[in-house]
Amino acid sequence: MSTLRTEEMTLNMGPQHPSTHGVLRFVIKADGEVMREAIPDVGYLHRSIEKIAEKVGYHGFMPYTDRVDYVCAMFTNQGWGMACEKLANIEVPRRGEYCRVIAAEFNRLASHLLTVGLMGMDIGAMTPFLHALREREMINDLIEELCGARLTFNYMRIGGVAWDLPPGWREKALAYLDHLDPIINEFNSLFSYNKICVERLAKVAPISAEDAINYNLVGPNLRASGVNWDVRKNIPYSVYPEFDFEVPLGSGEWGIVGDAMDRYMMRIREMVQSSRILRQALKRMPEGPVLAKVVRNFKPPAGECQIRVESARGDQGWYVVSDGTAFPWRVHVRTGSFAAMGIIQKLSRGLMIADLVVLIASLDVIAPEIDR
Amino acid sequence: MEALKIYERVKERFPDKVLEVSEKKPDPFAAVAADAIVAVGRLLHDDPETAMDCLSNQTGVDYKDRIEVVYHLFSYKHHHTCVLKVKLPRENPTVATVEEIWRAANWMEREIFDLLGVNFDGHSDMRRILMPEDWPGYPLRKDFVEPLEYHGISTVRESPILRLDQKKKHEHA
Amino acid sequence: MSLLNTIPDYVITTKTDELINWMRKSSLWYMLFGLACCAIELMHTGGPRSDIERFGATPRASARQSDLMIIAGTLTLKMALRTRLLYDQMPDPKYIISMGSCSNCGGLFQLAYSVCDGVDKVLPVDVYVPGCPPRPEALTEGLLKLQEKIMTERWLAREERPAQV
Amino acid sequence: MQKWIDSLIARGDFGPHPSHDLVYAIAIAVACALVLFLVAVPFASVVTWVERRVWARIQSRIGPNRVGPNGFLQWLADGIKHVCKEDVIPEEADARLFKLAPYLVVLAFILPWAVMPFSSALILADLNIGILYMTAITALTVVGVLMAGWASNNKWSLIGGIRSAAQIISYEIPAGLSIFPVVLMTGTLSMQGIIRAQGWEPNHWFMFANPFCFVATIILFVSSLAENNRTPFDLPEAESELVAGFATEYSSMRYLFFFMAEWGNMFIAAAIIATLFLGGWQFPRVSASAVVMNALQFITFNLKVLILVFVSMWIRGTLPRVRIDQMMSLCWKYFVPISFVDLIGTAVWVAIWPDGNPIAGWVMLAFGGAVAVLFAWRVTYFTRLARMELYFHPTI
Repeated sequence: MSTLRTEEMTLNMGPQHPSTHGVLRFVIKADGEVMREAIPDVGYLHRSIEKIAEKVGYHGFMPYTDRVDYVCAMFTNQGWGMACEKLANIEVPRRGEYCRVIAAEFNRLASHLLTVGLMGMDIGAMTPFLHALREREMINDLIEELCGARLTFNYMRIGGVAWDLPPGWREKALAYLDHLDPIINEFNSLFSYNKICVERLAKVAPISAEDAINYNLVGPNLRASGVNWDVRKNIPYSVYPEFDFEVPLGSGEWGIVGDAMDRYMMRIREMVQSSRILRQALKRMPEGPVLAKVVRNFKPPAGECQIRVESARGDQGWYVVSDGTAFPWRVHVRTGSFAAMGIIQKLSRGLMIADLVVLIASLDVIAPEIDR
Repeated sequence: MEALKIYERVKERFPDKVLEVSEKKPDPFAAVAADAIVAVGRLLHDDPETAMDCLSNQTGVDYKDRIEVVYHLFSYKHHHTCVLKVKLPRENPTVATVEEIWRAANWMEREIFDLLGVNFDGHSDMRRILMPEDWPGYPLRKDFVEPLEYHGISTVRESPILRLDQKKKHEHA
Repeated sequence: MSLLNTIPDYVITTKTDELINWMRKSSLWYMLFGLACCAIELMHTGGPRSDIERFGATPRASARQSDLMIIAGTLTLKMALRTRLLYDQMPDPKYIISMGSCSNCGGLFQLAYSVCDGVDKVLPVDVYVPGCPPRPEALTEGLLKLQEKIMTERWLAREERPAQV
Repeated sequence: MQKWIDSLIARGDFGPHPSHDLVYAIAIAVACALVLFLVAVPFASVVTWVERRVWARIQSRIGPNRVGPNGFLQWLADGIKHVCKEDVIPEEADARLFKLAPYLVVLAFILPWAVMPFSSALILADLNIGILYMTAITALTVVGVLMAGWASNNKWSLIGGIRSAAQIISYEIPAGLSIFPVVLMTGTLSMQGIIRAQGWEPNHWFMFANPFCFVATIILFVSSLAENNRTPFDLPEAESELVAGFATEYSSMRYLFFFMAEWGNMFIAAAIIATLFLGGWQFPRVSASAVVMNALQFITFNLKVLILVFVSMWIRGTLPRVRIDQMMSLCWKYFVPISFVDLIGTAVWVAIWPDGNPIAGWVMLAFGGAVAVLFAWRVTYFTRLARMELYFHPTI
């Protein structure tokens, strides 16, 4: 009698696949529904932004930073601005810092809305995704009024921001926040606390705190594993120390600390905190200029520095080497998604194919941030 | 702990391996001999005083005469940071991998290999990560010349404003 | 039969063509093919405010069931080869909308070493939508332009595409 | 109808000496084709339009509204477009099976219309094994789907096909077991017989006949969602996991068949539930005219079915998808044992009250009404919380 033989099935997921956010590719070794391993293959959106920085100069690079992470471009703007300011020792006016914080936190709301919506889409519920898009549209309106673009803002400049808030914008923003808070509750009752959603997300791919640190996970993914670390609190930058907000941590109330549900809930809770920061910032707005005097031909002294910004995808590191000329010698962005992709291969062992989708969505990876 | 104190600790332990400590603002760094980076990393990682449990950033810089690999270390326990550098020759740069100490190094080293051509000894999976496997050269090196076509797709475009194609062709000539 | 013979040929073919074209243009299913920044605007175009499904355009995940490929974002050289493969998988008649400056001509990334400057180097493009990224309204306008283009086609008198080797 | 054909033959419309059997066969074929093209296909297709509109509304969008009034002809546009498309058969695919699979799926969607009891007279064939025939034929889908998945020679299709096979076969069991209580109570398998055993008043529906039937209704409804690959059980074509599941490689007409069968099956599943538990076409006798009565019955039946279809659309717009192991455990650990208990419970009930218990009808109806009121209150509570204006004016 011939013996039955089984063999591994190698699946190719992507680069065009509905649940790989952007263009990622996974080579999946599967045994039926259960995966042996999923090997990520990135680079399909490598746009050589770091090389371009060496060609276009400091001011000219600002629009490119938008494209490093198009979902929350304000933070990449801010990171680049802060890195240049640190190199050249420029002080940003206080109103400029407030404008930065307000724009960035609105962008964080928009980014997290997209993340939680995409999570819904990936596990098969289109409605939460479209509701999240509906809310995003209104944030886009506000940001468009602020800086003229919906997605790639180019709002910040080295030494501050390009424009002050338009007249009447503050009231509109506060009104939107009043509108958003119940919407988050609605979103929770539609999707987050849905029995099927909890069953799908809880206990999937937990990451221990040691692993999270060792693999250099950052931001919400790290905090979901219970590590209390937020750049805004721990290495304070901008005017964040003036605001009263909490850093939500993964509690594992639905399963294990650091599972997909914790990572997902982290985004929801951060939206609430962002809304809190925004209310305070909008109310306490000081008067004054928004942009420091920076020469057009910006030449920081030779040197190098690293800046860390708490973006929506976590701690974003900007490493800039200047040689004293008008062009940076080397720019490197260390992004949250890049690190998060590194851990997928380890976590994927023993998961089901449907869980891989959840894992990718819960780590909130964005293709341009990985590839740059 | 201040970054400079950390470098002193390292220097106490490996006096001949720390080549240079730069106190330049804003970020001071220490240059370490290429053969000692794993030992230094292990020391900083295991020492409870420093406890550098996270490799927050690893990247390479091409300085035309040398290639530097930069390690940004960070400790979640003590909330302090330090910068190590390894200077390598431009011809066939090779350094030992720190993947065993910090798993995060796996991907970052692949990226450095891909874009700058630094070889990491003992790396478990040394493949190109961002560029296609058949890409010629290392793009982030300063002397990298872009190929004129890739699999039959021309990489130049007639641009009325920039005349980039001309510039590129000029570079090739 | 005799009744049909009394009507000139072109009346039948034009009217049938018009009907078929009208049906075809009203059901342009587009492939989910977001590459970069424009993908977010592509999602917004399908979203509540500028609901592109009003024109019968629904997203499909599989290339086999889609009529329209919206190239939304920067096409890198690594991806260009895959895109050509995907395009070949789509059944005729198929259309391409190039969305955003990057896929029109390389846009901001003309300086880059790894970017294919314009999707028209790889694939035939029907409609170019400028913008970086184009607003949802602009993409909707692009779709309407494509619909106009489809209306001018003569489906019955079309030439069969030779099989690709 | 036979008389009419006979008169036509006598008039000599089919030639001087036609074979009667041949004429009958042709007449039946024509009648079937008419039913197919005038009832089945439009029903399935219009349901796709309804689904897209309802779904869009749930998502605060507008939905297709350009082809015809309110986009009503969208289904026609989709259909004609698919017919115009190139028919791709992948080189690596098993061409014969690849071509055969859609026909099997369509067969499984068309044959049940033969026993569809639209009204007391409008039924093609009142088979005495109607409900058995219905369940047997609808299970044919799995063969087609599995065949499609296998023949495509695409791993995503294969996973989709296998998932579908596992899912449909598993959920056949609770679905079948939930049908038996009704059969026990009526003692017939005929569709019309089952409907005639019920009354038009809700308390005479089998859903409220006893507590076991109430549970059986719910199990049958959920199982039918699973059998038709509807959310939350749409694993075989899970868009975000398997691209398009078993239909990934299908294009043009062949894909249209799958597409149509999916929505058609939804109608059929709802019709089964309406027949078994919701009184079918039963309508109070308000007129002596058979035509009027039949028309009213037709409307009643379709209304009941469409309400069920709407509920399944609503569910699709609300719930995420379950994972395969959760789906299997729901079936084998909960539905199968519960439906066995239902069956035994009904048997005991019938043994105690062979003619049914009139009080139980009222009690169960009150209970069902209470559940519905509670549900409606919760829904309105959350809609008030969620600000209705966002849904009625999605383009703020």
